[in-house]
Amino acid sequence: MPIDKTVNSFTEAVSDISDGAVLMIGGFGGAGGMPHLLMLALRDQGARNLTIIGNTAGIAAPTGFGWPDGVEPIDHAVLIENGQIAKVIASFPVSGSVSRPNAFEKGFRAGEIELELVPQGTLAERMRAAGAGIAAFYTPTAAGTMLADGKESRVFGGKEHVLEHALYADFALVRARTADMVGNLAYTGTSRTFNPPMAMAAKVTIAEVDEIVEPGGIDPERVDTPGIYVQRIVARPPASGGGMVLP
Amino acid sequence: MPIDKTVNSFTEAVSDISDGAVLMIGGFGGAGGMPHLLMLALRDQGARNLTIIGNTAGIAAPTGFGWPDGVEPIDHAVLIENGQIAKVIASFPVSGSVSRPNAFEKGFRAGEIELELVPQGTLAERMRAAGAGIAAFYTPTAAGTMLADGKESRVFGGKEHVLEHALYADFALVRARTADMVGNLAYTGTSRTFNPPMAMAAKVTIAEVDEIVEPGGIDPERVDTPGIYVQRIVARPPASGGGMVLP
Amino acid sequence: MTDLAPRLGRDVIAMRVAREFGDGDVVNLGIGIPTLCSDFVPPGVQLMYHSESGLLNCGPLADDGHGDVDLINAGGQFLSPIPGMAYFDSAEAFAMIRGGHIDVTALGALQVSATGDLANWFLPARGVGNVGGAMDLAAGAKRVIAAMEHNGRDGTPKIVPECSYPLTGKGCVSLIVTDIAVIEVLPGGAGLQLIEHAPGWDAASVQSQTEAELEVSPDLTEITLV
Amino acid sequence: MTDLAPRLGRDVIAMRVAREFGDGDVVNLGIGIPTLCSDFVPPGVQLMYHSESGLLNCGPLADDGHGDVDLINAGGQFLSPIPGMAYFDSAEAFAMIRGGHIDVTALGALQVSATGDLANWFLPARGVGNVGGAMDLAAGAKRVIAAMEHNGRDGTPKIVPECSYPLTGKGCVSLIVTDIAVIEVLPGGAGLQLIEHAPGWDAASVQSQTEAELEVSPDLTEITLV
Repeated sequence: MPIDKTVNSFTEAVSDISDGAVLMIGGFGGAGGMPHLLMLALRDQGARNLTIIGNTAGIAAPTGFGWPDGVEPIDHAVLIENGQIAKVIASFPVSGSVSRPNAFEKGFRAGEIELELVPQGTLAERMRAAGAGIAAFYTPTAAGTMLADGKESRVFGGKEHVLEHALYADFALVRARTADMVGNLAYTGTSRTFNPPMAMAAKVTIAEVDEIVEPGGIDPERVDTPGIYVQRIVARPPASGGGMVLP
Repeated sequence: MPIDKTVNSFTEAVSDISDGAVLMIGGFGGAGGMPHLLMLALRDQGARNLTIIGNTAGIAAPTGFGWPDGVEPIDHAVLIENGQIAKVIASFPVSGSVSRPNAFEKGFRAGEIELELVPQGTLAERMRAAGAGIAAFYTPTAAGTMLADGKESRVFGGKEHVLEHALYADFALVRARTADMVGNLAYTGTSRTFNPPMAMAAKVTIAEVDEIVEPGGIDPERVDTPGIYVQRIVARPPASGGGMVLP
Repeated sequence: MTDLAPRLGRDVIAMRVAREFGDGDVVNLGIGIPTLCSDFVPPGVQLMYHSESGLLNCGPLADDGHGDVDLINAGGQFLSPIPGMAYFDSAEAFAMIRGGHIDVTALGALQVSATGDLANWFLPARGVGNVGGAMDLAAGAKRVIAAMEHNGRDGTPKIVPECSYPLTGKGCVSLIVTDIAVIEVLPGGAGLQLIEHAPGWDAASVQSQTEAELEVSPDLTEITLV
Repeated sequence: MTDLAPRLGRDVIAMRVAREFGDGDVVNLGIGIPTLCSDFVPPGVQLMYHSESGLLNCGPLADDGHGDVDLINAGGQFLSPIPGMAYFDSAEAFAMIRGGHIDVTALGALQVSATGDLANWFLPARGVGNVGGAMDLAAGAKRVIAAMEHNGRDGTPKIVPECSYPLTGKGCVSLIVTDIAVIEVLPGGAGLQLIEHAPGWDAASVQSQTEAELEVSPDLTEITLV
């Protein structure tokens, strides 16, 4: 049988995510590059006490940030409002406006959700390190700031560096434009962001895509995430394809 | 003036490489992905006491390793035989056959050239680290072997890891298929190898390409090495284009 | 103390910052005043814009209603495409930043200290904040310019001996451009030097709005924008 | 001691190694006997080949005279393309290896120790050697199979209590397939267990060719290739 990583439904794709799992959720914050339908399926599946790792923890609605006017964002808030999230690891967890707190901020203030705040570049690099077998690395980012408190540091070339550790996950929910059946992924424009390093870092990477094609349907020169990092692929319904945000 | 990183000749492209410079030279070992004409120009330019960093230090001729039959390889040997090399940092420095030593092995045995042997993956990662501002990292590769002698090590997750440091260069001589004028590069097939991490690691990256196109001539989704890493581009003469090995 | 003369607008601050960009520079512009800089790049200066969203060589902001969700900047604003762009992921976007490949970044600031420490991400009153890519830019860019109002809305000086807000980076700022002055951060923690003032202002009046001590450049001039 | 029976050919060793590959496995084959394994993959088993040259899902070796210099494996041999390939650079190729994304690698060996230490890169007599990607594969692949002749050309046992040649990796080998036996390396440094022998050989005759002590599996069988 030729390799075929296609899963037939979003429900099936997330069915084995158990309580307490550590999840990475792709995208930057806006509409592009986020696995909306996987998040909705995970909400319906109901696993609790989850740790979610990503750039944001949801943007406050109504919003801008790449969401077309009049479109209700689907993001981490669907899981947070459903009480499924125990911990967030993110670089941009709250909304840009104090007066419009997002669901995460409310949960954080209520003491229901724990936060680990990580600089954006360190977050991406910790994911790549996990995927690349690098246990830890020294970065100049955050040296001398409160985000380095309690961390080892060391001077290289006259500059202080902080020791940061690889960040692993049980599952990554990522979003791409196209997958071939062996799991190679191609993205569109600025929708790459955290999806490729997350695909590297997770034990099981589940990719939500607009289109699944035969092997060879993606130019091998144009593959962004090689199939070695991808365990399951699931296609959005045709009506939601082509860059549209909603199903 | 629109940005245009084109340099008109190979001679000009390497003119400021001075005695004692640290150079990375791209490619894997075979004919593909190596900056042949930059190496020839550097031989003619004559800088001495150079450190060269790359996967190999030249393959013994006559050879296979991706060189078409009957083609005399152009590789690191042109610099070594010309007495320009003081030190080699490589993972595969000698030929596969004891009985056919390459120019490096002869120089090494004569005590004329120093060697730092680095596992292939560690070599690539040390280059990427230099380009990515990571001063040092912990890798499991080589733990417990003679290539870890004298290096710090530390256990993460029950497994011994070795501390390896970023590897910088003054210049990288890389080879790509296509460049646009702003320095974005696209490669062909397995000719990527060490070229992209070298382009990241060097202060000045000089790319030898088959073709220079206007900005937009490379699909932005298809750029392998973004122009931020590339300072100079120089085109091979038309007759040497299209994957041919020689000028 | 009453202001001697009007303060410069945000556009003018951006215009002055843009004069720092050299031809061919790779530039990353933060949210706020820095974003405005791209409208005021001097003629003959060609820049390569970098965005943490995974883009090199972006075009200007896209007209409303023509946004592509797959072509945004780090602030979530829609961009227009230009020839010669390159897309990449967040690991690569920050490799570029951390690795010293950004020539200049302009960032907003809550406070800048006498030794160039930058505080721009955390308002302690909120109790939680977004760090985003600010610390990476502060640590990694070759040159960090703070583009900011000289004082807070309540008049509080933002240029201070030591930051009271949590830091973004230590000793990272090399130039401060405000609505009344341009101030150089001297290397090696040697303090601040006032090099330009807004029209109608002078060294004493700028100092009166500044909690950190300012050395006055012997070449002190009025801010020029040409 | 004279051999009891003929030794298996390199093709047969490769055939036996190939029986270890599971459907869907990502496999990296080293130079030498391991390269031959791809000719003997059992029916119904679909593999994803990985090469350090920067390639996933490569096709078989290309016919002579049809080589593309931009489509080679780690040994410099020409490959043919197949649908579903992906190309990447060396940093990524080794991220895959080091990060544990390779299910099985088969490597040649100069020596394997009783605790699964592997020596396969350095002949001290030469004084200089090529490490290539061997140490990365030894440290990173989920499963390392040593595919080798049981003895050196001069008869010297290659399976030894402790390697005398410089190591490629410590405790990394989990299975040894030779021209006379299949031997499991027990977890936690608990020694070696003989699980299969070549036709005409038995536990005693295999042990006589082996310097390390072999525990004999209660299920010891003849090597089967079907």
